[in-house]
Amino acid sequence: MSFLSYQHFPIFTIMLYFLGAFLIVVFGKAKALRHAVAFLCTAGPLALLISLIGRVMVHGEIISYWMGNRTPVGDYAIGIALEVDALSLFFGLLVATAVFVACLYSFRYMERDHNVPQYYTLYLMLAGGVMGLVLSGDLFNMFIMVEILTFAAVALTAFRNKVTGALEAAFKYLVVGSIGSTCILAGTIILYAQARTLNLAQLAAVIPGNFGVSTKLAFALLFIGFCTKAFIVPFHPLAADAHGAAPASVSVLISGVLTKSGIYGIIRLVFFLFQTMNLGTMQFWLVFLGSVSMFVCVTMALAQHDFKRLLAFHSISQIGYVLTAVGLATGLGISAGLYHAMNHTLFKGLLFLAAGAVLHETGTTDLGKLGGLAKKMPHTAALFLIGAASISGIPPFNGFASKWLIYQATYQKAAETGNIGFALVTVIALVTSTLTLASFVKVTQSVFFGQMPEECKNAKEVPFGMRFAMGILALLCILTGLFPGLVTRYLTEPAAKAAFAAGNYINAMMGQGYAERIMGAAAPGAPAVSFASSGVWSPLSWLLLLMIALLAICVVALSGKYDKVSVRSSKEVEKKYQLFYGGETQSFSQVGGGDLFWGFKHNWRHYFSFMHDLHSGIVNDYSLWAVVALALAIVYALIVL
Amino acid sequence: MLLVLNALKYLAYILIFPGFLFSFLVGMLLTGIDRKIVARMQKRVGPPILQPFYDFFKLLGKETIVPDAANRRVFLLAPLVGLAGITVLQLFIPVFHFHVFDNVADVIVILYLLLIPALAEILGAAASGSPYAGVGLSREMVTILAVELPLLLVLLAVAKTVGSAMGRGLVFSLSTIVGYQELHGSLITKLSMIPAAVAFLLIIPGETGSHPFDTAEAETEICEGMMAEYSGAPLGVYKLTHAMKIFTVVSLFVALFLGGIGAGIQNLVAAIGLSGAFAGALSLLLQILVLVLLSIVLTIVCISFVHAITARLRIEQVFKYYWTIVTCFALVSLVMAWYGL
Amino acid sequence: MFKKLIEESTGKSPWLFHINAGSCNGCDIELVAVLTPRYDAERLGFKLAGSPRQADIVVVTGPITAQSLPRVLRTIEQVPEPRCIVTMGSCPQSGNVFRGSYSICGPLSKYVHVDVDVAGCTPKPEAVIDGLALATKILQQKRREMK
Amino acid sequence: MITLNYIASFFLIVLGLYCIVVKYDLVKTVIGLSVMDYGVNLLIITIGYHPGGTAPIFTAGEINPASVFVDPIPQALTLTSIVIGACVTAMSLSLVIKLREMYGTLDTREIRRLRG
Repeated sequence: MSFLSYQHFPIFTIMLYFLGAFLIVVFGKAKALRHAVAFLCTAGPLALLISLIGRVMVHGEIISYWMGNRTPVGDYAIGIALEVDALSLFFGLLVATAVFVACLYSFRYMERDHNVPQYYTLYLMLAGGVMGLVLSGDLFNMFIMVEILTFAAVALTAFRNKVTGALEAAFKYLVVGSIGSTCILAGTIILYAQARTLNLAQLAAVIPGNFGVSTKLAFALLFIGFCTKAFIVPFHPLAADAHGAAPASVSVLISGVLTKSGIYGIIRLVFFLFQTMNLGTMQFWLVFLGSVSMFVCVTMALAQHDFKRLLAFHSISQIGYVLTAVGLATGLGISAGLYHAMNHTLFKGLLFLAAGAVLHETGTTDLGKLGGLAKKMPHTAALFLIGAASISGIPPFNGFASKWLIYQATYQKAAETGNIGFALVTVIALVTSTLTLASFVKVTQSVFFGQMPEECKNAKEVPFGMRFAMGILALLCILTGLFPGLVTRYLTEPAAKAAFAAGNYINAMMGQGYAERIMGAAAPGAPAVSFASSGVWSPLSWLLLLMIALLAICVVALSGKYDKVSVRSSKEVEKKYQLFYGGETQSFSQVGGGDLFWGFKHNWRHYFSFMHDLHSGIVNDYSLWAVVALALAIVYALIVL
Repeated sequence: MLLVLNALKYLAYILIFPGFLFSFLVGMLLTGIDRKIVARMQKRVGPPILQPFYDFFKLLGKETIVPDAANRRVFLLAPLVGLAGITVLQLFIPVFHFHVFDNVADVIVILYLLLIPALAEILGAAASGSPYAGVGLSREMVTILAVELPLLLVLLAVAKTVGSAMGRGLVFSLSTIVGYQELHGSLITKLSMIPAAVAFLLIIPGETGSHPFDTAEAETEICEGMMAEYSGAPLGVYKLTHAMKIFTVVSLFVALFLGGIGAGIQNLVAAIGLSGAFAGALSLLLQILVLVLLSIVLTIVCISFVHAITARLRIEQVFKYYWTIVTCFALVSLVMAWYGL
Repeated sequence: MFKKLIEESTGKSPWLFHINAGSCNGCDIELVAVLTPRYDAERLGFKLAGSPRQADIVVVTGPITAQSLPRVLRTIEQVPEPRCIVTMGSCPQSGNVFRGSYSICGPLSKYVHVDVDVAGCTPKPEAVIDGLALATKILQQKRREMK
Repeated sequence: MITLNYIASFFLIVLGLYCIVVKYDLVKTVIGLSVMDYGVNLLIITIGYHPGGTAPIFTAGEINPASVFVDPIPQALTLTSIVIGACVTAMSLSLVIKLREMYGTLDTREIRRLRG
């Protein structure tokens, strides 16, 4: 195995991040050097992982790597392993992309802060933690990486500790996050007691089929632990607090990457380690949790009046989509869920960066204090609109492509199982999507359009570096929306297939034939997975039509044969070009975010006030939710599994 | 050469039939008939049926004022995007047997494409900076929220009914749904689809923003709401988009529930003993004629009658109405379809 | 290419915007009466618009009080070209019974060019329709003169 | 004897959780976190324990889960876990100090600017 062989790439990927973190501590005082190191250490892993796409995604190879070449001895894994199958690589690519783009963004974004070297150190630690988590083939290492990323995320949340709520958010996150981490540790160790191994592949071969009481307990603990990391519903207030207070580039990571690591953990847990996904109740619980997450969080988002906090609630709502789709346990479902996970990283990253740009220029993200920024920041506004259209699922952007697959998957599942409950999930998903649209209409109106308050008059377009980073994400949003066929073929479907092929995963790690030997006839190989959907959607031809139509209409409109009256606009204040105020002089009057959608909120007022009281902001309450969720999970595991 | 011919063909589809020109004419006609019928119901003479055309062309000749507070580019581009969106959407809705595209979009996509004109309007309104427009767009969004749920349930019920009848589980493709009806008769003849059809009929005025549900454009309380700052040609484009949207929604109803009529027309043409290209043209012509007639009837029933006998609702009443009564109808239909009634 | 069509249409679809400049409401009621079944001005294409941006004809009633004057002028200014200004009732032109009051700034023609004046206190609906029809003619003329 | 260890570790974890949920004092919350952590550490070390086992020094040929020596892996894990636990405590205490400076209180019921 040569030193530069592709088998080394996963470990290089993880090490580059940590190496970068270390180098910045040492050499970070010089700005140029710092930026160079940060750039190289985020671009490098991305390049390394992209170079693996051909092997892993297309040819279905699974890379297993034993640290120090300590391969299993006598069917017994003693070394520490990294294992990269299509699923790991898929999440790894998401992580690397988000980290790279957010890093480009932070070069200019973090300029005005103090202690910038520490920021980059923590940032790279966070990136390395998540990357280590998704590429690891060892349960205890997963725990270590979870701790590293939680720590880095907490520290980064509190990084701007003068911002209202930053410390508070960090503390709440630390407490509930620690409960989650402790659950993961306890679950890991109980599994170890049962199987005397920590290797994922070996555990996956030994555990399924022999569930004792302790194994079931371990399942519940691990499940809740990863739910904490994904911020699924009882844990969602933490995400909202943390995203809202952290610098925008960190919010991108927390929302786009950290939540994905939780989802990754859940997938590994239910599809590989315990292989419980064939149980109807397990599917029901995942879909239920996902649906509740998406609906509760989107309604919470509608009630927010802070730009970033609103986006944070939407993150969890979108994660709910992912979990729902994954919980269907059909090929189409998982493929759709992973597609949406990818899209979420892209568009939510874009939206957070746009929010960061607004914060950078105006110093606030309060929806009530902003307005009319599209005039001062046209590029940011356009990029934000792309992100907003994506997340609201407006065709032809990427959010629509994946949501459309999710609708198909849920409804198809309903038709296959004859269970009308899954049809209800389709309905919830679609209504949630419309509510998402509503809340982004709210942001658009109250931040970028409408009238400009005096305080925002000094805003100007953000530096090119920041726009460039946003532009990359916007471009990816459009491309992944226009070519859903390519995305599913080369990225999500291989990953979805890998989720079913636990047998291959075990064999790649433990040697050919191991899975069959240990698990007997039950060894799940690589079953034929169907990705057929019952609908049709070809975004490219639709877009082409729209373009032609728009062009034709514009040509007619501009030919101007019928309309000699020119469109005039004058710079001096003239009565004619003032807004119509019933005859009064124009004065500042903005329909703010809180005033919108009264007709909706009024009908749901009891629900909204109930939810508002529930999210009390007291850390004890959130911990209590965590404990209750843990208790429920344990009861479920003991009774059903 | 073939490519050029094809391109010309598609351009003709987009610009003439069933795209822009056709839906422009029919939509305007429907609006005119609507105004006339409302006037007659109020014992007035009413405007001429061509009045919407006059309004449209007059608006083209007016000055367009862009307020200083407005975001110029979005303000002027939004109406055009909305118009292009509705034009393209029109291509996806089959005219009985005739459909331009087979596999470009299904009913869920159409559900979303129906949003685009409304969204363009919302963007334009937000860009105008007027507080009246702000209130208007808030109401428009709530109306969208209100209508979306029952409409979606109706579409799911149809997808399930056709799917289980064809033994394929689900069918989302609109042309397949119409094709199924040509073979087995219109869906409205099925017991389980009657509540869905009723729900859709109740949705039509909400989706097109006509009278009891036109809170978003209440001219007396919020100065035309979203269009408070629009004048001249862009306003005309908006009026046109509205008119076309009426036709789109109504013909969507025809495609979903009355698709079986197309087969009847073809049989009729065949019964006369015609064949060949002439028969095809004649049958297409008849189909278009029937579609226009059906649209007129539906417009009168769903929009004009309702307009003449109701007063404008408050926005929270609109929301409540759609999420309770209409949703119930659609839900009944979905459950019946689910259990194969 | 639509020039002719537009000119033709301008005469057939005049939209009204109504400004009350301190009127006693008599004229306002009467303007609404014009749109009721008995007189039905809609058959000529008349329609009340909600915003001055969409109007062609501005109908001013009332004696132009000092408070209302700047508002009236601003609103008229915000109506896009071609536009017509119609004063309804005697007040906007002569001040009627309010004439000489310290708070009356009329007549309106001191400030803007008034195209049609429908006199009477209040004018009959027939007279109003006649005046509006005349304004429509003027409107069409103005459109023709705009290039 | 070993059972007592398991009971004790379970008791410690529950005690820690109880402390986090019920006590409205930031410092006590941190103490709860630590106690929970110690409970887990005790659990880990108990799992690796073999009654009468010797020190885990062996060569590759002798690996066998049933060998009569104490399992070394949990000890390594405990070490890591203790380090992490110390980090959690340090980090949370530093946050507590900052919070006290900013809010002037240690009562969790008053540290709730982010809510709703």
